Amino acid sequence: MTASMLLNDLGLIAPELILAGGAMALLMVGVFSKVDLQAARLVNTATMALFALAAAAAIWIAPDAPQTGFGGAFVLDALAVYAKAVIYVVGIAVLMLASKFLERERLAKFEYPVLVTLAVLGLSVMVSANDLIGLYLGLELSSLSLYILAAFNRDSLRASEAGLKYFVLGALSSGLLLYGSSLVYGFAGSTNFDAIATAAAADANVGLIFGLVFVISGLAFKISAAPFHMWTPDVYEGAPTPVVAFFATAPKLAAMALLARVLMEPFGPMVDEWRQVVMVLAVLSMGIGAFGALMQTNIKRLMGYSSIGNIGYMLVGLAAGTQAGVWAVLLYMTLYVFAVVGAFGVILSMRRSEGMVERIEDLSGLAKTRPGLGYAMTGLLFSIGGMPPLVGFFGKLAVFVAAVQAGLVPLVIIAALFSAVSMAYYIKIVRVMWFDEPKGEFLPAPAGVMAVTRIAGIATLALLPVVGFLFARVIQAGGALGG
Amino acid sequence: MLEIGLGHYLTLGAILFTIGVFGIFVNRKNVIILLMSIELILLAVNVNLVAFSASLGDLGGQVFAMFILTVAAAEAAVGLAILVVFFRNRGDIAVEGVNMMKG
Amino acid sequence: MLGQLPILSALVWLPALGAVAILVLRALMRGEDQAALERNARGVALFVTLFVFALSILLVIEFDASQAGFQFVETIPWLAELGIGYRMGVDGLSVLFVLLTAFLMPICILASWKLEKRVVDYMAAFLILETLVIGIFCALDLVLFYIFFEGSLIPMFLIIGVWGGANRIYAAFKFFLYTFVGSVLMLVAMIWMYLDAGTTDISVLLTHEFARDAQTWLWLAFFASFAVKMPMWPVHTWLPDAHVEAPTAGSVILAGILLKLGGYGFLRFSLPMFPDASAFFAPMVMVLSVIAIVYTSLVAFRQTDIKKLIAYSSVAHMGFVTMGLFTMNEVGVQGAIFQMLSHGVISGALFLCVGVIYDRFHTREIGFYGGLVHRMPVYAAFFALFAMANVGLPGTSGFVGEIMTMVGAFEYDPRVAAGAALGVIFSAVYMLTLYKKVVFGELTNPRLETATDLNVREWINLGVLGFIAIYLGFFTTPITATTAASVEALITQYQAALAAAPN
Amino acid sequence: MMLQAAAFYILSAVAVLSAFMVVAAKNPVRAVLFLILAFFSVAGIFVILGAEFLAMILVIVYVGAVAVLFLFVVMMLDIDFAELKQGFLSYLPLGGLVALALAAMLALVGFTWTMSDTASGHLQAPMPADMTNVEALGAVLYDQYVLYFQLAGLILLVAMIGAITLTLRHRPGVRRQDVGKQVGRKRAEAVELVDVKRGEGIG
Amino acid sequence: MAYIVVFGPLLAAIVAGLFHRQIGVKASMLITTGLTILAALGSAWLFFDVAVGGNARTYQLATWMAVGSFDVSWAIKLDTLSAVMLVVITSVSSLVHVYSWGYMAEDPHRPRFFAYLSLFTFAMLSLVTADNFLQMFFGWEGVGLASYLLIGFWYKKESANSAAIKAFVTNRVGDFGLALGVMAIFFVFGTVSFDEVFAAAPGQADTILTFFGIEFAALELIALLLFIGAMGKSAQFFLHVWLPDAMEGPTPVSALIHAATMVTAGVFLVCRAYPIYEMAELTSAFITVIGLTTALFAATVGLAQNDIKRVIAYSTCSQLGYMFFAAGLGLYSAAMFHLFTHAFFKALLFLGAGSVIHGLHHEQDMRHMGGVWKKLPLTWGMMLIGTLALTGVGLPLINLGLAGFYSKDMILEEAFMAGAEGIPFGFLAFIVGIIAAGLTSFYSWRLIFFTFHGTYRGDQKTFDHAHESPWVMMIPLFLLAIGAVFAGMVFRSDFVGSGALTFWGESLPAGPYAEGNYGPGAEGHHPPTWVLFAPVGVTAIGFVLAYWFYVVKEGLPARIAAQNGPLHRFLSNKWYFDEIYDFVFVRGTRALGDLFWKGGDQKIIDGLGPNGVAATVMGGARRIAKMQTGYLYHYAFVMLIGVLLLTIWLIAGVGGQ
Repeated sequence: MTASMLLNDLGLIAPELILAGGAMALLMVGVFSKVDLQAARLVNTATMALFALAAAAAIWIAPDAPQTGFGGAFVLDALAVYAKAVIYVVGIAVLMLASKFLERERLAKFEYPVLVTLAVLGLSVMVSANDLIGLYLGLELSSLSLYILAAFNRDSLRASEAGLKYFVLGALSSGLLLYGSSLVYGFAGSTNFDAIATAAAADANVGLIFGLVFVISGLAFKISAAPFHMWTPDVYEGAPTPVVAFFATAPKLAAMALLARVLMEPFGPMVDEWRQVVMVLAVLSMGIGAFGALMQTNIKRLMGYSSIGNIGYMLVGLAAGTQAGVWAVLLYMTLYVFAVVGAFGVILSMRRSEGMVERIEDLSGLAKTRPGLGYAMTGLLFSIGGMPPLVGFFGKLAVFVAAVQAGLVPLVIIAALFSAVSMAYYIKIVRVMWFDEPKGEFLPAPAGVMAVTRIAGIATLALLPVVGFLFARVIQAGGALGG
Repeated sequence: MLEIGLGHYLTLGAILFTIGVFGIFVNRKNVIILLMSIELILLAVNVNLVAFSASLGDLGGQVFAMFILTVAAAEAAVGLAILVVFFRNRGDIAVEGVNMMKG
Repeated sequence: MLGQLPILSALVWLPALGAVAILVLRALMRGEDQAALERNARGVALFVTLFVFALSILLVIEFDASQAGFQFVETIPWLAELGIGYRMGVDGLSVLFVLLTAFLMPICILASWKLEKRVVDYMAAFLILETLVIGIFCALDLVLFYIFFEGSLIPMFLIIGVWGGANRIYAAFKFFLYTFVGSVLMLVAMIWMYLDAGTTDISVLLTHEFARDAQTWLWLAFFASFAVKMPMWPVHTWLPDAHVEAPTAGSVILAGILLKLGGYGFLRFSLPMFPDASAFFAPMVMVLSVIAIVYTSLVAFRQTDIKKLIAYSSVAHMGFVTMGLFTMNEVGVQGAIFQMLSHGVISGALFLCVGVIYDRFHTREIGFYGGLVHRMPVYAAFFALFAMANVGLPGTSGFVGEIMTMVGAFEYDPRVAAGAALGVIFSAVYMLTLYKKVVFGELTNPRLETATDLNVREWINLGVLGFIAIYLGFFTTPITATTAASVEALITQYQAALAAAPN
Repeated sequence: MMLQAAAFYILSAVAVLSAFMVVAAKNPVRAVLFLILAFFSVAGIFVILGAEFLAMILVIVYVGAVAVLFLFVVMMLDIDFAELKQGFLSYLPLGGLVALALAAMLALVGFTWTMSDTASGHLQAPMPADMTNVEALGAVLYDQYVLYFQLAGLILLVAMIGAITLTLRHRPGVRRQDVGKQVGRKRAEAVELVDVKRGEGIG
Repeated sequence: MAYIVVFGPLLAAIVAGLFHRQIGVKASMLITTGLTILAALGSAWLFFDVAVGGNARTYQLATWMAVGSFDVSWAIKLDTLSAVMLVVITSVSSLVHVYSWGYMAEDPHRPRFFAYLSLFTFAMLSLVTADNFLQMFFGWEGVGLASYLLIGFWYKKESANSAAIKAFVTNRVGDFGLALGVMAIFFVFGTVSFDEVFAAAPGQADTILTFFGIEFAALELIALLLFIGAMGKSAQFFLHVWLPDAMEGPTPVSALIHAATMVTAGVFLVCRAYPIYEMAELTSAFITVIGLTTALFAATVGLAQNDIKRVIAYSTCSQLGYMFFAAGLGLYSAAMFHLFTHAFFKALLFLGAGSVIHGLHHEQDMRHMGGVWKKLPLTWGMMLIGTLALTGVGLPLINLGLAGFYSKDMILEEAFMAGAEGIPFGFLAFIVGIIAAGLTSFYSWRLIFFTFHGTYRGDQKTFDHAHESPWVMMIPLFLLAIGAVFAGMVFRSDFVGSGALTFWGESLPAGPYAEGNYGPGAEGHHPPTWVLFAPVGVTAIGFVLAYWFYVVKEGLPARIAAQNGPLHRFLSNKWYFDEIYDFVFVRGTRALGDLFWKGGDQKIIDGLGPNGVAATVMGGARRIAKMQTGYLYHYAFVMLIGVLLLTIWLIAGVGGQ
């Protein structure tokens, strides 16, 4: 590797470099500052700036044609750029949601933003991975950070239980992923995606199919698709809310982008095989998501089930195995992620004088007592549910279009019916907010939370006229795969 | 049988993997055993990778295995840290006790 | 002159703007006098709806009834990547529904004038509903249509749930989920159509020929949605619950407009786009329609709740609509459209009538009332008028729709017409019994002693509706002439498609 | 050949048995020790396979660090072992069934293994003939895999941060020595002169 | 003029109905009465212009419905038939208006009452002046509405309300047929205009229409369906049940609606549509049978009724039966003639009865009357004239008698001749008609004797205060009495006699007499003399029997009634029609409604549909939530099993292909 090559390669990982360097620098800042709270605030703010910078860098370096670096291990294409940009922006929003909450919960440590940065860095690597090793390392970098974040409230039994469950199951899923990777490596003779694609196109044997299933399973865990979803409700419930807000968004997007890449690129030739798997995952996820959420009383837990269900819809699009499917998934994911951030903003606003509350019934009469919050949450929930005219509908529409185009009409019909079931619990929350009488009022939310909530809430409708812009972006991004 | 080929190594890997899997859901006593089971799974993966590496004449598998070892160490550290935190909160680490959240 | 102005967009989005204005107003007036805020909200809502009504009159005046195609077409690129566009336009089939919506809205606002619970939200919900409903009738793009169509569930859900009666939550959920299930299947069908035809432009889809076997499935999917919306037997049970629990104005909108969406959907999609399937399924629709007419009339007869009774009667009257539509002859289809419009006026008025006494006594139990005529003679007169219109007495608009659909149905199959005519008998039974029990008789309930007759607002509302119900009963051409060209074109196309079919 | 085969079988048997004992052992301390044994056996197998460096790492890093860490935690967490002994068997049949099925399938895969025809065509880092294993690994690690190498470093950093964040406690009851503070102390801070009036004491 | 005649009452109804509070009670009454009288004068003028002057014409007013070939307009069709109806309607109506000034003097809701009366008049007028079936249907239902309003005018009375609903609904049953008939007409002819339909009717003789799997001759079916409408409106057998109950309404209403006008609409319909009926032999025979059944049935029931108005109501029913079997036999002009005369004497009887009721402070039960002729001499006189006219007293051969004599006897004669000509049921009609005539005489005289003669059986106080009605009530009686006496005499030749051909013009066949099939000009085609005497003879027998029972042996009938023999019970319970209908239709409907509602909607549709699905979904939700046990090893287990199954599935199943 020559120096100029290295320089070129380094150019490709500019956002990652920014994040890594920034994370370490901020770590030092935190370690050597005297006052914990101030350090936390400072690092927090600086991290947001870091994300902004990384996002700018990601967009700045966006290449016209896909470029690979580090011997084909790292790829920068439209998909990667798009996913990174979204992830960084989500990172900013999530940090905005977190800061005051952590302070109130006496969790304000500078490690928090640093860990978020490192997690984001891992996600960033994931979406650019073009090699099984890169995939694994990126995944682990983000996962380890997330395990820690899940248990970040270390004095809380629930948080530590959440962390423990997440960790054990995550490690298990890593094991599955690795086992699959080893089989794939053994078959293809390389961990590089392009090489795997060539091998898979030439011929496939049982071992490769095993590898495929195991790899999908490992990734399915990350996006919490059933039956690898079991951690989701518990972790959503137990982990600190801002952490969950992060869990529910950026990692999902990165893992989904990664899954799309893995399925479309190295395993692209085996679409008939993996489509079966993805369809099963999709149906199970939609079912579990729809039914599991119905009985929930904890709003975070419900969001967990909701995310399982929504992943199911995305998998419907992915099952199409086409570019249209990929960009539909990206569109869905993007709209979902922003709505979820907003929804967690609302959950983070659920603070009474006696502390944070998170039962659904605590939202009673929200539309009356806090109309802004109530309207925002209504819009967000309907958007997450894919209900027109809210913008989330387009995700569902695109996914269904892709699947129908691929001839998966029965799957789409199943999805449509499940969406009706899942609509039931969204309107259950809407009902609590609108129909029920208020049972006490929330304290005013911090400005950052307010801003995120309002912006996300308004966006569910306001994006409607300009959603075409988003379409153009995701189509471009989806075009990177499965040429 | 005397000719030790790839199949033998892969079978060893398979058995180790299975024992690891078995350990995870048979074990209700102690979360640490779970972590060790996971280490066994990773060990199985490493056996596979190294076997393939040797069979292919390619270093990539060994590099992969090395990274897995590294990450596994990190993972163990984090996992044990979380376990310690959990233990501090709860006072024991019986797997059956880890079910505050369900439903 | 108006051709250049985006009058449809104005019609659609003005109410939404009004809603936004009201909500912004609330944000601005936080902490100030709430009574003033509510006054303003009411005022804005009334002003906007009246303005939109005026605009819709203008639309109808400018509308060229001799043309069968779409008019006032607006096309704005929107999701160009997918061929989805913001396409608006009206033809003879839809323009009058726009008018009906715009007409009923100010009446609803007026009918809710004395509402005290969460006025701002209420007015905003109605304005948004108006946007969505007018949008449904104007949309010329599948996706746009679907967005408006589904979107209308949300405000209605809130209206029933927040301002409804005791069992409102069950009703709201039933309403929402029932209709939602129906529509998602339609969505799948729409996607299929889009992929088959390569566009979501309704005007193009109308000329697209779908394969015969595909038509069957598409038709069924659309049917799932529209039949629930209508509602047709046996998927009608959400309606009585929704009606009973909804606030007065909600019932008016529900019966007056939302029920028409199903019929409009049949006209816009099922019949012209899937002619073969429509012809194939027409016998089934006829049977269901007749069952709806007879069955629900009998059920209506046994109700003890005024609104429930009227709701069931709505189901029966919608049976005439489906029956008329699927005769696919001119009289039948025109009659169906007429029936929809007329039912919009009459059932709206009936719910207003119920609202009048509900406002005073807060019960809808038939048994509670009796002898109202002693205290409320004017009310009794109006109620009688609308009851008779509902019964389909000649000289009211109710008759025209019924007779025309039945004449059409007779041509289709005399048995269908006979079944429907049987329903006409039953309608007299339940309506007159209701009227007798509520209005006539001795005034035995002491709580009714204090009843006061209509106030000016109620008088205006009922008066206007009554005038229309009678006027349309005598002179039907204002409606039939507007729709004639489009209906003729529809039927011509339909017959041509059937003739072209292999067997 | 014979030797290789014998070594393989012996090492494999030990590895499998000790792995099983890891899962089956009632005492976690013994489980950790069995784990170490398993690691050693596999390290031996690595040697057979010609991956000397990995074998070393396995022993040094894994046995030396990870397993000891486990042992440490096992010891540190004061666990009542008696309580943890029940309930081993209830999932045995089902678990055993699943495990057997899995093992059978995977073994089947192993014995029927064929490589892709294209595999030899794009090896990532063909083993150079003229280098030792360590040398060769080093050569690719710092060139081709430098990005991953750095990432691995970051992962270790995360682990470090995590371990510290989660477990480090500044206990309020524990007094720590702060030399700078001790040295920097002024007289005025330490000593106060008070005039005490008679009969009142210091109040 | 036609506009004034038709729309005058409407205007009056609107003004009085909507603005009576503004203009006051008196003004409302004045306007309605005035405009109706004006309409009466106008229709008299029109009668002479159209019927006598032969000046038939149609005014097209506006389009009602125009959808393709379904083109219906509002029109005023004036021909002899409608002109006759106009005269009957407006004259009786205006007399009833006047009468009501007195009869309703104490009622606080007079304006409303007068508005209803005028509304009714308008509806009836629009019915008879329709130039197409649909407008006729408009009027048809309109009179139904007005009659509903009028019967239920005393809305406080539960029985009045029920009767009103019964009337409306029973009428609707008939309208069901009528509406289907109109649809069938449009289906067959492509138009609903009278002129076009009638012109095309002969051409459609062979058209076949399939209805419920049965093939009908189109015209027979149409005729039958239309007749079902007529049955409802004219209270024919099976659909007669509403008419007696309708006596719950104020008496002037009974006179107007249930004697003179509305109930005759059915006869008018059959006459108006005679070109169809002439082509429909089977249906005509059916009409004959229904008509004569009604005539006999109502007459028998009339024997055993105690309510003075009900007796007259059954009498009306019976007389309508005469008209129908006449029409069924093709004797349209005779039917119309009887309709015309009947209007006068039946209105007279009703108004007379009203006068009695008024005089006796709203006592209607004849068992509480008796011997009041001295107190109410004028009324008694008028009733006597009415009865004589109804029973058809007159001298055959020299042709001198009261109105009923001419018309009823003409029907019977012609029926006999029709029978002789071989028209189905002609003889039967004649025989039944004779029997019914005897019964008519008996119950009519029973009424007179029971009410006015013998000893008073009611409350003495009422008797003391009994008084003759005011002049405003008596004058209409006088006028009607004049009609009852002379209408037959004067118009006989025009309606059914030699002048009929020119009189009816195009609108009706003039009848066998006028066409010279029998009578003075037709050699050998005379009804036997005994036929001419038979009606008068049975009438006399009826009188004698009534006299015997109710004057000579006063009290005997009461004892007979007290014994409650099965025949009496059968008759006084009106052949148990109400009970059967109540059981079959009312309860049946209720039971069916309940079944559909509670069984169909709630149990089956909701139970299996939304609620069932919801329950299933919630059950599934609970199960899924239960699967989330919270145990780590369960979670791992699920994951591993998942992988395993996916792999197996892919290897062995779908993916393997």
